[in-house]
Amino acid sequence: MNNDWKDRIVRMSGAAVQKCMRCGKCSATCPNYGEMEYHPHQFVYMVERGDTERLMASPSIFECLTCFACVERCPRGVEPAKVIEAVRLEVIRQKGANHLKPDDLPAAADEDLPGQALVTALRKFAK
Amino acid sequence: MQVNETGAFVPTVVAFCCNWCSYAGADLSGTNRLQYPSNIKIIRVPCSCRVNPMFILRAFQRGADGVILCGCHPGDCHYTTGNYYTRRRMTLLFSMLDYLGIERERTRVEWVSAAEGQKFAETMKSFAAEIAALGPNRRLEDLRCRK
Amino acid sequence: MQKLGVFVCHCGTNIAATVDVKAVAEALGREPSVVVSTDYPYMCSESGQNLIKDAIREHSLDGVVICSCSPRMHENTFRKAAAQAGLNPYMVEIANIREQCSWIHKDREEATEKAIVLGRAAIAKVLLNTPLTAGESPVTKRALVIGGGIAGIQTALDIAEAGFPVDIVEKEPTIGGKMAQLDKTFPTLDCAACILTPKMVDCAQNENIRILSFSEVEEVTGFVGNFTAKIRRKARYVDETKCTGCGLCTEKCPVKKVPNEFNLGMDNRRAVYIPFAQAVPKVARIDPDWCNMLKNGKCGLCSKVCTVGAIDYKQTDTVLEEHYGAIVAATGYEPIKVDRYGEYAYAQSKDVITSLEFERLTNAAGPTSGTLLRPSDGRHPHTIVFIQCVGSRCTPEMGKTYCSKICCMYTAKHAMLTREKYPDTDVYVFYIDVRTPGKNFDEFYRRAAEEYGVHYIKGAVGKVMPRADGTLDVQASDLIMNEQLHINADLVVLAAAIEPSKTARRLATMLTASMDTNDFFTEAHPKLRPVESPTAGIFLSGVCQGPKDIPETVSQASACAAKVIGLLSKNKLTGNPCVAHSDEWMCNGCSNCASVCPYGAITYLDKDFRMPDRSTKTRRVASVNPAVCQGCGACTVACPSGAMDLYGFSNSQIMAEVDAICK
Amino acid sequence: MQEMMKKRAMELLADGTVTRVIGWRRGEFSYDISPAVFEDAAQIERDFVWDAFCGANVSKYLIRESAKGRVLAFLKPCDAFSMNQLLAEHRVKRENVYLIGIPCAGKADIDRIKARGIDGVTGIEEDGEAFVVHTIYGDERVGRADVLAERCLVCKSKRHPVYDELLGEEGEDLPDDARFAGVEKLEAMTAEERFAFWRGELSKCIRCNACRNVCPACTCENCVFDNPDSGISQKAAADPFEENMYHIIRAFHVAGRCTDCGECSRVCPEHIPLHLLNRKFIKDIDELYGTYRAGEDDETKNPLTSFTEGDAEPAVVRKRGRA
Amino acid sequence: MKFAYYPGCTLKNRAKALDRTARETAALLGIEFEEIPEWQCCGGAYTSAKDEIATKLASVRALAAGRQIGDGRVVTVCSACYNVLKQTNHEFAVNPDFDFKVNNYLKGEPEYHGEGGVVHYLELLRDEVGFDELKKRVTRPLTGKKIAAYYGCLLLRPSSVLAFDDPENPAVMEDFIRALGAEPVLYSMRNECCGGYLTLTDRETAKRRSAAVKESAREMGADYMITACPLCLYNLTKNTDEPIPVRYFTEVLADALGLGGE
Repeated sequence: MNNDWKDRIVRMSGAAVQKCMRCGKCSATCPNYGEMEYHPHQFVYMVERGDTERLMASPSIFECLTCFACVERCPRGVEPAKVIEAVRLEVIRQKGANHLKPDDLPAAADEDLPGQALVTALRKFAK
Repeated sequence: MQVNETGAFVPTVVAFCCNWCSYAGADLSGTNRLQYPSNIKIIRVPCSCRVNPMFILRAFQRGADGVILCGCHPGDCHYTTGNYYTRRRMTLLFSMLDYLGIERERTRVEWVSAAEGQKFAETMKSFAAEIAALGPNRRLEDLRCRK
Repeated sequence: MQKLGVFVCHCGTNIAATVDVKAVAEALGREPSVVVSTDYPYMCSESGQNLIKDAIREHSLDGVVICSCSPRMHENTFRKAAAQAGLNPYMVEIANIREQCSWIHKDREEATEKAIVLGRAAIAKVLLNTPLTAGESPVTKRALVIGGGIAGIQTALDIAEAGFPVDIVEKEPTIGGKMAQLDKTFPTLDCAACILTPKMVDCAQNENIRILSFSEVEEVTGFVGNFTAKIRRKARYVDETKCTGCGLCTEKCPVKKVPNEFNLGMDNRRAVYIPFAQAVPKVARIDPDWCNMLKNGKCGLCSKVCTVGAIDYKQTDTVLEEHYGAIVAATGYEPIKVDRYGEYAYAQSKDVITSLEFERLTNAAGPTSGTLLRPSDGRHPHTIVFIQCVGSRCTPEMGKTYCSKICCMYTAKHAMLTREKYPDTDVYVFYIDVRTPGKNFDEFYRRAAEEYGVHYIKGAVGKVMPRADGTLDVQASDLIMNEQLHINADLVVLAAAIEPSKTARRLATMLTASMDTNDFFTEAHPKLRPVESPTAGIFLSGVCQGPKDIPETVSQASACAAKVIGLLSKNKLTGNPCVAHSDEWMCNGCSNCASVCPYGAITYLDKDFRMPDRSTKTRRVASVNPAVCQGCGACTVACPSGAMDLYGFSNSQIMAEVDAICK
Repeated sequence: MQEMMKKRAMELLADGTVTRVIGWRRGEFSYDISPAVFEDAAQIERDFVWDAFCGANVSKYLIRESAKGRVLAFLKPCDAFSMNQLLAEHRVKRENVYLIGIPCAGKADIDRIKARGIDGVTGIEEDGEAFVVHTIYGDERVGRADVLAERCLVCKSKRHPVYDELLGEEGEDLPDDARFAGVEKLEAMTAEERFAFWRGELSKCIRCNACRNVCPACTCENCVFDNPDSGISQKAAADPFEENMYHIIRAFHVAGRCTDCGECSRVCPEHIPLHLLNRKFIKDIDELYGTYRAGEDDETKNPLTSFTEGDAEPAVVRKRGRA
Repeated sequence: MKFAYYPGCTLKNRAKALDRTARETAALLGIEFEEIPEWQCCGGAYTSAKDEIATKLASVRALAAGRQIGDGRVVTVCSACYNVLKQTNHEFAVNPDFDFKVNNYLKGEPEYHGEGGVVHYLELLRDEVGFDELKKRVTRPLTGKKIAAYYGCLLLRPSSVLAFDDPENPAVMEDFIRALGAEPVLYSMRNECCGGYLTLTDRETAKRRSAAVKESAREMGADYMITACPLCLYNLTKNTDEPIPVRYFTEVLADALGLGGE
């Protein structure tokens, strides 16, 4: 249990992990569930348990689309997407931990890709 | 003015408690053996709305250093609405005392349910400490009543 | 000079270990007016009480102070003891030196000193006590039951059986309530109609019961034992006394497309109709929103075919005024609207239904005559998904914060019955928890899973997506398998949360009964007085107090009846004498007191006063009805002139306590 | 206006609508004017006055007079608010009073006139934005704002919330911006300063009870301070506590009922600004529970006998302003 | 009617059609767009973390500049800009700490405390112009066309902040389609994610998401789809093989109002 870490995530996200009643509606709703090692309800639970290392090391945190469907439908107002965002920020704020680097961009982008996508992806995945 | 064996000021604090919630809450802190200072003395009233501003002034007159009024949480009043009136009356009374320059920390209203023994004890501890820090009531006492 | 006795209890070591009881008795014995002051190991024991009684007699005491445990514990014990010794019981005061002294302090000197101060305060108060006698008021031996569902029916039957007349007021044209709409009942699977309708008939036939259907309570005044209610009997345009319920009018009515509320709008009824075959009273009603005659004066067919002349297009509402000794709230529940949970596509697809709709779809008297068919195309569904906790256990923003309690069991019933009748159907139940506390409940649920092969999946449904082929793509999580599922379903059933009837809040205001934030009536005590409202004379039956299934509702309904019978069997009620009273000579008649009284206990009268100069002056003055007043004291502070005071907690008594404490 | 009022009063007496009239009568000095009851046309002709010294609020007199039969009263807007509050509290029977609303442009404060060195005053007349003060030494012209009573400078309304008929034009409510300036000034002080201020003021109190006797809200049959059973009865304040007690309780008793007519301060022989206590309650009520004007109508509930579930907690006092 | 107009970066390059048709149709409907001077990129995504302040300053500056114009509300056409600006503005109302820190950053610039507002062009069409009025202005009705509206995430969620429409069962674009004389196609995936920015790091996901959305629209018989978001349009066109065309809602609006060729 890493309570400092948990407190920081909770503070940063403003999300109420302790309100979770483990119904699994976030995971039922998640459009990118299939690409994840850990799923939204597990994110919430792992943060509540203070299970730091495994979650921060998991590529799952970069699979969230921030589509907010889980936030919208959660019956307990837990806001899983905000939890995930806080965890992700916690990771990429570490030195050299950017998930997406500007050098990667030319390969990933094509001429029609809107600038919006580049800005958003960098904001989400890089410091 | 009371002082203890070390010479520190021991304030006199009067607590008005409604019979249904706060008095029961006080009983519960007793049942749970939760300590709070002995200089707090409780007066039982049927409802917080029974407390007339006169009683509070009277307590200060006779040498009380602090007066606290406890009732059921708003919405939980045994008599349905009593504490809502209390809330308005006391807000205005406290504001008036403050306006007259009486230290506003000397009066307080807290909502304590019958289940909140812990809260009762904590509230009493913090209130007594606050009053002790303020020192004796000099601005609203009746000099003739001084011992 | 009054003579007081002081009795200090050791409570074994509970008090004596921390408080020097002898010193307390001694110190209080030196107070003026105290003629006897003593201590004893257990004052509440028989010998302790005898000690008090003997002292009262021996010293002709005028008042007694007992330094002991909380008055909430033994005030009544000591008051009774005093009364037995001939002392007015309200001449007893308790100094709480256990809960509020010995138990919360460790320092013996400090605790002893405080005990003495508390004793002095009690002495100061008791010196100003006055002997009080509780007032009496008569009891009207008739009960009013508001709501004619199973709760109201059971309560009314029990009260009537005990020999008291009862009126049932039901807002719908028939009694029966929600239970009449159910198909089978868990956990025994009896048919709801088979066990309910005989009770409905019993109500109709019991000479102590009067059913006021299609009626609403409009105003309630009075107090325990003496209520007056105004009941609006809504116009049904059919003379109840003449209609035989033959149904000819319904058959001939040309307006055929009226959504049938009994079947939740899944089929149609006529503009003149009897809600269902076993309705009680079995009397037709004309729906003025649909009837051509009432809307534009064109038709009149029903009147022509009625052989007894019961149709009355000119009927108007009437208001009935009746007196009651007790009032029972049995207003029941409604399922919440599920449209707001758009992810379940209730508004988008006809094949997403609520559990109550499912009941009607499987009921022989329902829109499909009991064959389970999809509302969209009338075909047999082969895959059915049940979704639990729709709107229950949510944050207040998202729905109801409580568990609706009945859904787990009725869903097990639905799933089991479906599998039994249609073994080729796949049935999935998505649950967060399966909650089955109740006799034979868990066994019932296990049977659904084990014997009937219902697929129970721990997880939630995220979204129901109607597809072009008419099926429903149910996207869900399986938390045990840790996977996301897609089930291609034909029918989705939502276990909608239940909420108190919308009529309840208005009623609570009329009855001055309290409610919680969810609009459930509050009971006088959650454990020890579960069927009474805190307002005397108001009783609670069924779901209006909190979610309940049928067995629980019936138990509570009978318990409620027992309480009502207990009240109605009394000829007179003894009140709490610690009530407000107004000094007429000081009263200004300003009405401030009445405006804060939660019980309506204060009235005003113009009274003639003989003035010192022998003239007569007429003044408006307040008068407190001691039977209604509950003694909160709100009025005493609202009164600017100090005319209003409270027996038992008078201004002077409280100030005497203040003085004693601050001395 | 005075003549119109006299004429109307005599008419109503003559046709039997009323049997008595409440108006104002001059005392020993021209500015010493008090409410008076007139029973016939001759008395009215002789004694009835209406001028800028007629500041006294007549509403309270109706409690006693209306009990004796139908009575006519002339009400300034101030008086009409008080009157309406008395009606709401059933202290006066509406059918026993005939109310004529009269306009008021503000009343002169004789102390402020004297402070300007004007002596030997024999009368006053309104002249546009000025007063012409007649004295034994001749006439003096003074600016209205220079001699108006404080309460009139911050007048809350020129409207009559109740009347049977109006003489002259009906006025309107006026903005409240200046009315609470005095209260705000005190609020801005430290607790020490406030305490010192009020000690200085209240210690002047001689317990003459003038404030209580003139107050149209203080109409108790028997005041708690006169009632030996109340436990707080006092004949005279014996020490600072009792000075405080009397004025706090009096202000509290009229809280939510006080129409801010300012009579208490006007009659105080020690010039204690008692209206500052009442206005504090009015200001708090306005801020905490929404603007409320006692006497505005007889339906709105007194803020002290009503509530909302979301009311501020008493702790709000601790959070406000300076300690 | 004059409004502050915030085009956003994508409308200045890849989504020029969206910008152009928005301005043209607005002008035709009597709405004046005044472009906010010297606006900067909104940031593309709103970071929900409470301690992210600097990343929101560009949005704050746009909001602050916009409050001077018209009734103080900033109009956006792009869903992402709408989402970011509106969430940023909302934070002022609920988070005094945010207000305090932002204004510390803004030292030297005018203070901003959330007094401005944000409105989407679709909301203007619904609430200011009115769909009944719009219907009257249509010169080339899209009769017979079955159009699937794609909302995606950014217009709708979080609904407690955006309050744009019912997040599960929205109606504004369907009503818009009806006003243009076409028939709206209801399909379940209209408020599900297209894959968004994941196209950069996990193109396969973006492909799967977009395919599912289009498949759902095709199944319900859509002739073409409309959207308000350049990234949605990109994903739905570049990341699927499904041939159904996807257009900006402003383009079809321009068509129906008789602007441009065809």
